[in-house]
Amino acid sequence: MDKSISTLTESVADIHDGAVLMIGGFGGSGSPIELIHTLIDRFRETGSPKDVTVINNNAGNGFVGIAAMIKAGMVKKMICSFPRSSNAEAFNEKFLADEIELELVPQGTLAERIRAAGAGIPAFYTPTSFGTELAIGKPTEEFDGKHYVQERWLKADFAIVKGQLGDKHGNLTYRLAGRNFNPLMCMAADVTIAQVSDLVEAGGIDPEQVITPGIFVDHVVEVKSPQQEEILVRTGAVH
Amino acid sequence: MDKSISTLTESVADIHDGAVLMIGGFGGSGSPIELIHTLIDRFRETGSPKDVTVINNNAGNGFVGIAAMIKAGMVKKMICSFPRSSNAEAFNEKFLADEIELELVPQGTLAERIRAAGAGIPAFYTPTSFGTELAIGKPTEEFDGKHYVQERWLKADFAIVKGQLGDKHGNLTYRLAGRNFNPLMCMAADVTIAQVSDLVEAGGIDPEQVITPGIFVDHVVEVKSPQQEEILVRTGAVH
Amino acid sequence: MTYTKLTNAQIAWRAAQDIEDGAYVNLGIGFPEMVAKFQPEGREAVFHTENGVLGFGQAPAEGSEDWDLINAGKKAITLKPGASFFHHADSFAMVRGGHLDVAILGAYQIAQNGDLANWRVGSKGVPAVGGAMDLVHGAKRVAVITDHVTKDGKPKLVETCTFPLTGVGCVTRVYTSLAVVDIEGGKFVLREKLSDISMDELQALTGATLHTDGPVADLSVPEL
Amino acid sequence: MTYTKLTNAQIAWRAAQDIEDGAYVNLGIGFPEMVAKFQPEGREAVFHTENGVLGFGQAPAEGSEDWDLINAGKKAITLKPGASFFHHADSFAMVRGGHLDVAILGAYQIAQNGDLANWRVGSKGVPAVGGAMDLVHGAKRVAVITDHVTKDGKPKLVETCTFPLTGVGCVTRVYTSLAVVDIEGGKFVLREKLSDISMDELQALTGATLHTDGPVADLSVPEL
Repeated sequence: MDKSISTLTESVADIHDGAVLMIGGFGGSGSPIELIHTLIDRFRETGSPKDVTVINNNAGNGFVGIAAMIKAGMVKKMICSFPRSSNAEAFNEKFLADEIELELVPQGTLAERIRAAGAGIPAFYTPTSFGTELAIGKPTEEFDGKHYVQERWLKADFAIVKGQLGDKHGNLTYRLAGRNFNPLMCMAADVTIAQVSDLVEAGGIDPEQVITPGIFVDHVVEVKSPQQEEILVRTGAVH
Repeated sequence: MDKSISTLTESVADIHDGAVLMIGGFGGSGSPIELIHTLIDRFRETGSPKDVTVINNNAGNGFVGIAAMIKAGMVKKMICSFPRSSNAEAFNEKFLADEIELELVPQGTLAERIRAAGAGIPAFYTPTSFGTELAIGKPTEEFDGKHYVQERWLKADFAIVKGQLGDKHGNLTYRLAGRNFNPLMCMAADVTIAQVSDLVEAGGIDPEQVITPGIFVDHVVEVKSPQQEEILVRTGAVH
Repeated sequence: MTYTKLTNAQIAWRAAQDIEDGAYVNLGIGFPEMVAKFQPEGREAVFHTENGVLGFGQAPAEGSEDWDLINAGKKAITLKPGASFFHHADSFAMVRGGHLDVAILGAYQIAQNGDLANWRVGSKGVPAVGGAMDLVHGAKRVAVITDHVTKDGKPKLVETCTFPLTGVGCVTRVYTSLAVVDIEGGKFVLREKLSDISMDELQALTGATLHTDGPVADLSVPEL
Repeated sequence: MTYTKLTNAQIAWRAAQDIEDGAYVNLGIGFPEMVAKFQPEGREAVFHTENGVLGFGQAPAEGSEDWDLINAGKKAITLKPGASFFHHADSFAMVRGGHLDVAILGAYQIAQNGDLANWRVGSKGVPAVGGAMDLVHGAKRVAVITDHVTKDGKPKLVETCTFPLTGVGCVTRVYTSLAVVDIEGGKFVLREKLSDISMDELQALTGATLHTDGPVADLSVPEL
């Protein structure tokens, strides 16, 4: 049982054309920037993976990370809650030119749909979005006099996430608010690839402090001193 | 912001006749035995709280804890997954004499119904119990060619749980497998009362290691060196 | 016009006065974040941010930001004692599950039945919704802070929202630059107004009937 | 009868041979727990228990139990390196969400369409279900270990279950005291049988037709 992979390149090698890809992080917090950039490099060299659907809360900022994926032309569709933000030109331009699809999902519904996929719950009811245009076409139901919208699980072929500690069994911890969507995405993808700042032996993480149990993680790759996406965005870095 | 309460007696004083009461723990692991016994003492002295509905995975063992509650005659109904076990005579006798109601729920469905209550999800679909007698009367639905049963959230008036560390904001950690249902029940009850082995000031628990954030907890009472229910059962202790 | 409308800071100050000691509070991105600055002496609210932090404090000094420690507006934050981290599903369990005492949001329009429109003004451009639709159906109390009218002078308090809805019948109190208005039984009920504005002037700036069911107090705020 | 049926330990041993290296495994309470003892050399399975532990090991020495560290059968356990704790909803997310590679359960009856009855034999007494109904619809592979017949000699492999169901069409392989039987396309397909039992004898002890779609291997196990 050793889920560690020695290179970033190997770790994302199986991500295929048309893959549905969950990418952890919220803004620059907990964003697996090295994994994303490795995937972009592969696309630039080989033309693959193309036509990827990306699931993330946002749609990238600046010229790095998801924004750079979009700019590079490898993203067919975004599923997110908040694509509109400062420095989101990469998405904006493609969207306004009708070159990228958008499925807009309320943030809590996005989180819960991902968790539902991980938990084997094909559908659930939420009050969120009832009576709004984001509920159009969705079944509704009344429970105890209140109205709810039925939402479906959201699965992915791959998830790429960023952890702090990772062990060879795939157990993960996260740094501060970098946790965000990462543990949920680990549950919801067929294959989960985690970059971690420190890769330790099994037993190197206190069992009570594991946030993502290894059963949800397939591959772990160590990236010591990872870059912080927010700083890259603020300094105008381009990938 | 100080959720600490100095005595066990005060901490359970508001639990009223007819209350729906979630009790954390799985067997003796994570069972808030001192809170339970304090509640029994109150019932014996005052006749209240009576007609309580108890939600727990089991229905008590031996002559302590939930079994002692049942034996004392304060429990109207059990909602649980596994009432049949060794030393479960207290429940068995009442059940076979038709003196206690039982709602039997598959274990994972029980956990998910409690979590759903805490998360504001009134209903969800699960494959569990489809085609069995435990699904009778429940709506079913087909998603992607598979059959699912609709389950409703499960709420409580009160939850009593056992933590390891607790701070004055109500943040909790748990000991080993004592975690089990405790964090879920904290989310699903109107009022949550936690006994903890060590009560610390706010800031005394690393924010990354909090398992139950204080928003889910109303009262914290310190019980140093709590008793372990399993040992009480094995030694034939009677409360 | 013989009155001076409240500044954003003063609106935020007024909203802050209604937050009780020990309340769990979510403040929308932007203007509502300002409410945190005006917690009354002796009261301690706990602030929640959707991305997974409870108990955060003010922004760190410039240059000492840790960009793994941010709020839903992606601004750097600090932690107070008793803070905790959790993932997004737990964070929205707090929201949707009714665990927050109050959410304070901005608005494009608020209808007299409590409908809120605050995420989109039309069908052009890039839409973005974030956590607003969850917050309006989760917090025990959903309040709005806003200028009383739009930049071009149109009412924001209306009979029926014309912009896309964020939520149906969810708002119960609106703090504006001119008044404090409750929503009860499908009506706007005026609670407080600037002493210098007349009822007629205020009604003229409001897109639906302002009702009263008792004395209307002066909306009185400090210089800020 | 010229054959000797397998002991429980031998049935458990046979089931253990099909568990791959690195597999995540849930073993039902009681007899199935025995499977853990017979992991083949060089393979490492990770055992899950519903109450919220992944990566547990054998029982501790008597007297050194920590009763906060137990499995779903409420037996004391120990941890292996790489273990983790989680709450019940996360634990059943692992189950229901298809993250376990295999679940091995006991049975009262197994029908040729994969239906399983293992929680209740009638309508009398105190019913108890536990996590069985979740496990049968969660794990990627659901296998049963059981004596081939009941204590009074009745078939456990049947056309249709007469006892209350645990799950519909969920079992894909049955390890019995006489044979290894797959369930495919609504049929029992015999894969292995004790060399000393004839097809006729085996069929006579089975409540539904045993099909073959190729050679039937010898069910061969060590002395245990």
